[in-house]
Amino acid sequence: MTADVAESIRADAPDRARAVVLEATGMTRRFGGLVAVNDVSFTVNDGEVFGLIGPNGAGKTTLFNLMTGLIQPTSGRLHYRGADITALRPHQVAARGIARTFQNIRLFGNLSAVENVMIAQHVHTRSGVLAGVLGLPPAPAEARATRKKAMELLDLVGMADRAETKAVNFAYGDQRRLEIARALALEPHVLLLDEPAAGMNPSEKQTLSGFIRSVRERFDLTVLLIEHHVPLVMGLCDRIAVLNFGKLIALGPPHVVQKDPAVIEAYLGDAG
Amino acid sequence: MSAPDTASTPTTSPIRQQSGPDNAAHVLLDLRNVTVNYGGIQALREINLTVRAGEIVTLIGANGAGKSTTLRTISRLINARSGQIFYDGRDIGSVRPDEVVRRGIAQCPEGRRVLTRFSVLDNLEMGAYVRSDRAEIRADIERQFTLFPILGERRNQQAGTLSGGEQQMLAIARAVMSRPRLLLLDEPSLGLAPLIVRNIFAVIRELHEQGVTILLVEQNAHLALQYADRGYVLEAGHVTIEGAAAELADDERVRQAYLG
Amino acid sequence: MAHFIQSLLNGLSIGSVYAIFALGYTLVFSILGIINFAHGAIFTIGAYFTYVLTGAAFGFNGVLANRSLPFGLTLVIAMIVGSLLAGFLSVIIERLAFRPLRRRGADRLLSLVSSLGVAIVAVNLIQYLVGAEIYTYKGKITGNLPSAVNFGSENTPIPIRTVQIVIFGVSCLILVLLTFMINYTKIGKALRAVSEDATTASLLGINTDRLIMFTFFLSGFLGGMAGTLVGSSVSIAGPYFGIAFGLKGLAVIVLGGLGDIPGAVVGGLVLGLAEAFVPSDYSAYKDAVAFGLLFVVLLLRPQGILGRVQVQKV
Amino acid sequence: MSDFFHAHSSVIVSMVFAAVLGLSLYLPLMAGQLSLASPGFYALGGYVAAVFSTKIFNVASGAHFPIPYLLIEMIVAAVLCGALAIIVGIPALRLRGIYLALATVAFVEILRVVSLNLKITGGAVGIFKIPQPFRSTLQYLWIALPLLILAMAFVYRLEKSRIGRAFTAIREDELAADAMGIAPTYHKVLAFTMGAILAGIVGTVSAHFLNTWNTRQGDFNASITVLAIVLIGGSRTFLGPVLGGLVLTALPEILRSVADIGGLPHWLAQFLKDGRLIIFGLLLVLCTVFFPQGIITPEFLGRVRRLFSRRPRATTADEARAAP
Amino acid sequence: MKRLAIPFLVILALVLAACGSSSSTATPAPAVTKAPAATTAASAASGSAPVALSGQPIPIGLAIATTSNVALLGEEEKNGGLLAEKFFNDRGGVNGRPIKVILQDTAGDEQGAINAFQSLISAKVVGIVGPTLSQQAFAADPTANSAKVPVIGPSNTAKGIPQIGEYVTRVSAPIAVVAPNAIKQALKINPNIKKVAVFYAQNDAFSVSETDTFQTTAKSLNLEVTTVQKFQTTDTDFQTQVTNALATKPDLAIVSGLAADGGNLVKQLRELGFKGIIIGGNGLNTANIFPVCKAQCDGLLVAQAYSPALKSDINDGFKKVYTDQFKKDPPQFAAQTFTGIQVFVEALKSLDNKTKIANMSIEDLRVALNKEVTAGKYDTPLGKISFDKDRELVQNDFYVAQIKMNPDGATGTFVFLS
Repeated sequence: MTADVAESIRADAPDRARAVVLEATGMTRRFGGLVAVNDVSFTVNDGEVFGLIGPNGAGKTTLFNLMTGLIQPTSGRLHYRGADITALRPHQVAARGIARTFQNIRLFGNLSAVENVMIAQHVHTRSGVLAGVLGLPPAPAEARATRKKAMELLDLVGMADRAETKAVNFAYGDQRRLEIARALALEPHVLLLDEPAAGMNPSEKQTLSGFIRSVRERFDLTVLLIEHHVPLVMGLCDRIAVLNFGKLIALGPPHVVQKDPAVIEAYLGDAG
Repeated sequence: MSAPDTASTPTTSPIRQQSGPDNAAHVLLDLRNVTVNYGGIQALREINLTVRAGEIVTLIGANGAGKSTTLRTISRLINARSGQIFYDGRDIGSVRPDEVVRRGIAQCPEGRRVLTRFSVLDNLEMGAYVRSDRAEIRADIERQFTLFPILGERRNQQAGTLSGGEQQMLAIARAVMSRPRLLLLDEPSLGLAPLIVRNIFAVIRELHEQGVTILLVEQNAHLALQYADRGYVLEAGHVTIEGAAAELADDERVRQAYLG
Repeated sequence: MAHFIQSLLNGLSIGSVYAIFALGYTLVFSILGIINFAHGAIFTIGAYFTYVLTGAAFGFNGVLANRSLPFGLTLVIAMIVGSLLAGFLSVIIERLAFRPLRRRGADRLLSLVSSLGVAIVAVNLIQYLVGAEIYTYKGKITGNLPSAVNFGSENTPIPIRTVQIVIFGVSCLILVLLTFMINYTKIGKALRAVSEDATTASLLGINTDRLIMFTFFLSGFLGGMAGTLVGSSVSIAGPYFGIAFGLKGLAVIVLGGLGDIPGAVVGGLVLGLAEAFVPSDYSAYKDAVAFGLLFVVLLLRPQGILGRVQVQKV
Repeated sequence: MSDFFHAHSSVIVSMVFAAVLGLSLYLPLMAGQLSLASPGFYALGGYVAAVFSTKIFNVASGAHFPIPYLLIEMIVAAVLCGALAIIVGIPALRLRGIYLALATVAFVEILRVVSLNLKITGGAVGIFKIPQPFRSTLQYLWIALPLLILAMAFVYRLEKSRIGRAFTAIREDELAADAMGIAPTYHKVLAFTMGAILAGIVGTVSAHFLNTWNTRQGDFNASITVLAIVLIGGSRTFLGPVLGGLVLTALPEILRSVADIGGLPHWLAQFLKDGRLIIFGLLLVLCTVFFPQGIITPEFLGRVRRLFSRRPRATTADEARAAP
Repeated sequence: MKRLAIPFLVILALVLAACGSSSSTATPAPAVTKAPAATTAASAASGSAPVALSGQPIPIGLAIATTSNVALLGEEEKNGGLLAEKFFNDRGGVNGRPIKVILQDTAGDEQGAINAFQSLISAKVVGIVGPTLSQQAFAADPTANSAKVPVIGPSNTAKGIPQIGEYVTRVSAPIAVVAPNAIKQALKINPNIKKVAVFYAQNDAFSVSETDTFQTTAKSLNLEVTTVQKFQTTDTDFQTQVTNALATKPDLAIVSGLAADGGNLVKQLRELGFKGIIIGGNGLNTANIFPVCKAQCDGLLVAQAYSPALKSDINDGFKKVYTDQFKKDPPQFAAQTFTGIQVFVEALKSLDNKTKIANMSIEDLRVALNKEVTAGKYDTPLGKISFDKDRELVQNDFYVAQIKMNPDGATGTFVFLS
């Protein structure tokens, strides 16, 4: 524990790959009689792509929800760069630089693509009600910058040409991409992606894989990823954690995890 | 795959028996060019799908590919934008959902959706809502308890307090209680431990042997194709591949598309 | 002590009126998740139906001034027939003002407005037809019983009006019957299934439309009966008779937990007791106490006094 | 024409007030919060004006009430309503949907009972002889119209601003907004408070306009009326409540005049006169059935916009065809 | 369906708007007045003739609440007002010219009262009788006052009504005079009365001011007010108030409220065992309470500003036409509204005798009529009335009556006591 804290203090040290960004300790969440997440502990290092896999209902999304403050753990702590963020509200977690996407896509459906991305820059802008309504500084400059940045991000995900289209009107894959663009607008240090490839066809998945890698480089991100698509996870992740019935059953580099009998039994089941 | 758990083998069939050996050729369900718009996006595009009497047909595909939407459309929970749905030769594209059940199609919905505030017994009774033969219903409930002994042990327990696997069994048993000719199963393996999944699939096979035709939606393609006669692969609302289950299991495209 | 018992009985007496009003109100909410402002109007109309059916004549205002039916029923029979008519009316209202909204996938809140429209029509139609006069039933629902029962002694009387005791009894009886129906009959179970999960219910072969119609019928029937009972306690004080209960009724069904049937009775009694125990010097703030209680309960237990906590799905 | 305006000046002015009141309910709705508290703050604003103009400011009877005083009242009402809104809003806005609506109804009712029992508010009789800042009713438009236009401009600009986008995000999906760094409680209370301030300001002007103020000004019925204004008009664009306020206030008065048209059969004229509220109620039901999204929807506005932008394009196309 | 709906509503709105405006804009702006559009047939015949072409009825406005939850009072006023129109026209109207009572509904709120007043003012009425509630009067009367249109309040009893302005007066007296009489009457029946329980409707302006008078009087007569119980006019159950009061063992109960709530309170007092005398305020001075408290109304002492028992030509005449039509004694609100119209008619007559009203512009007529109204003395169903220099009503006769219910328990009479 103390060693981890010491490690996290060195977060800005040149040897970044080893710095701990996120540390979950004994995270547990019960719903009534059901233990959705059961005593899960792990660390995520700066700059890595960290995969989270497990069968449906294993508690992966619940873990994401715990990490982003959407639900509170029954017990356990969560540290981000050494600071305890267990009790923070979701917007406070977001303001610290942890952004996420959702398994069942939660875009602001009636808003345009560009508005969706603009909204996510909320924490990086300041103008209040009066400045916004009366067009006083810094509102106009901020508005321009916000839109410009939003367009850049849309361009990045290849949707700049449809910036004014309402989010509900996009196809599934585009909605996923838009959600990633929105999350990036938060200028996060850590990006949590909940099944980003769901609903995409193989070639789209390939593209997505490359995209995630390039985004990580470009924005200097740490990425956590829930994904079912095993090849995608294997090819992309530096380390993989496997959840089953809320418990962490394996954690390690892909090739090690892949061979773990418990994982094969739990996750690949009959297919194994 | 091991043989079905002997403990769960029923003594008598609770299921309406099919008549005649030529049933296998009889087309029970036929979707023709069905297109569905859902939440502003096109959820299904020109789906064509047939299920013959006595078959197990599986519909596989990734999350969001439109599998559940297909079942919901068949059960008339959502309206198709265009296309036709024939059941037993009659267009059911405009009947009410409860009428669909009356005509013999039962659905076991995704996420189980048992009536959490009802007891196990009441859930099963509700499954037989369209029937009025009280004595027969009683007998059928007892058959379910033979098929799923764990439910029998918990007959008076509130369904909300059951474990996930027990709820899934209850949901299937409840669907069967209407004595359907066609059973629509939506992701029966969702969130369940492998052992339990195996148990449930054994029951599905058992039901099939008793004469129920099954349309099975599964994410676990391996598993589904093991049990099914034929399969359809759904990608982004479109049927991309179809064929005999055994062929699909070996099909490189399926591996590409789904298993990777 | 006598004061305490008196306040307790007063609370139950007031509360049972709230409860009997709220039963039909909450029934609709339990199935559709909507608040039916027209319930107050049904309550009123039920009271008027009974009045007409007893063969009594209207007053001298409105289109139907001095008219009466050529026959007259005894009060209890008239109440039953009147309540049935109120039930049918409720079904018609459902067809005209609620079902079209449901079909069009409108926001549930909108049904507040359409039921408000129905209430406005009903109130003004009553006034147009029979005026705003006060009407009273010929007979007494309590028959030849004395008008009050003394729960105390000769020297320290604790009187409660007999008709209020009848209303209390009927509220409890309806509660028992409803509870029985909902838990042990096929249609009752179907109602619960629809209220828990309408989609699953239709997958079980339940015709939800027909069931909703039945719910409205039942709600209207109970509303009409409540209107007659309360009317025989305090007379039918014009077209706004039932509307005046609407706001308190709302408080009651929230206190009891929206859509919770035993909760409606408990909520009514709790509200009645809260009002009865407001010290006499502060009686002017009685209504503020009632709504303060509502506010606090909403903040602490939005699911109501009896309600179950529901886990929000993220 | 001017005769028409004078004859209906009070209706016209109150239409404008209702439109602003509709906007005051629309503001919290922008952030997805259905609050029915507007009439409570409206009543409070009215009491501020009534108390100040009859008990604090000394205006010789018969003299006109100075406009600067009116502005002072508006500011005081705004501050009071804003403060009360924050106090009530922080706990209440934890509630969702219908529960919030009911909590605000309870709040309005509590305010009503309290003002019925206070000395300063004049109990049941209320406060009367509120001095007049204007010579005629129609002149109230000098303050009502700018108020409406400012409120509309405010809401229009707000929707396009950073805070407005945050509101919209919360309305669309509170959870996702939260995860995107938007503090839900802060913004919900902010929207609620702005609505309260607007309602309070309308109340102050209304108190002068009505000459008197009492506990019947902000009650449950008023809450429901304002809700109807917003839902009938359309709750997804600020033009909805404005139109709803104008139409729903005018409708009973229009029905009043319809009965006076010559040439109608006697029974019909009589029915229209006595039964105008029956028709009003029917129209409410019809409106909800035919316009489940309200009369003005963003889609409707989009169609209107296209209609106007297509025309010039069509003419240029015609010219192009004619050119060779 | 939806495609049809939009044009449907647009057309509906246009039609309504067109109708709405046409009926009002039909009268252009000339200074000379013609009969209002609302007088249907008559107006069709008239051009833009001067106000008072002989034979043309003289329009008098009646703005009262015929809808909303105060309609119970409004309906009585409507009956009284419309009866007055026929009554005085049958007796030659204003020196041969008939009057026309134009009714506008104020509904129950202040805004509605203002709208109704404006509508009447633009319909060129010479004066207005209305509105129903004092609160509405405070809102609407200033409108008439600034338009220089005389207003007579038929049932506005709150303090400060005539002070609204020089065009405002009323025929409804605050009950101050009669309250002592009622209590004295009760003491006359039972000299041993010591303890008094007081009840009043706290949300009714009239009841609030009335109860003050009752309480002061009771104290001045050395009676002990053991409890003051408040309720709302919308309340129906008074179990708590009654049992709280009964616990103090009062000999006398005084109730200030309106018909439905007051009647219920009386009924519940009796049912819960109160044996003493009950005094009802002026709000209970209506046969509408009979169906509420039925046999239990019997013996109730009621303070009255109007008594059907008053013997005078005008009251006999009024009572006769009223009972002919409605089969029961006229209630106070009907009598007061009747009186309001009567005051206008008689003032118009006496004005016409001085200067021909046919030659006056409507504006001048209104101003002159207002002066004439407050200057005159009238023999009305309320007795002889006049107005003091502050335009406050001077009414000589107040009454205390006791209710005698008939054996059927549904009908009864007010028996005049003093």
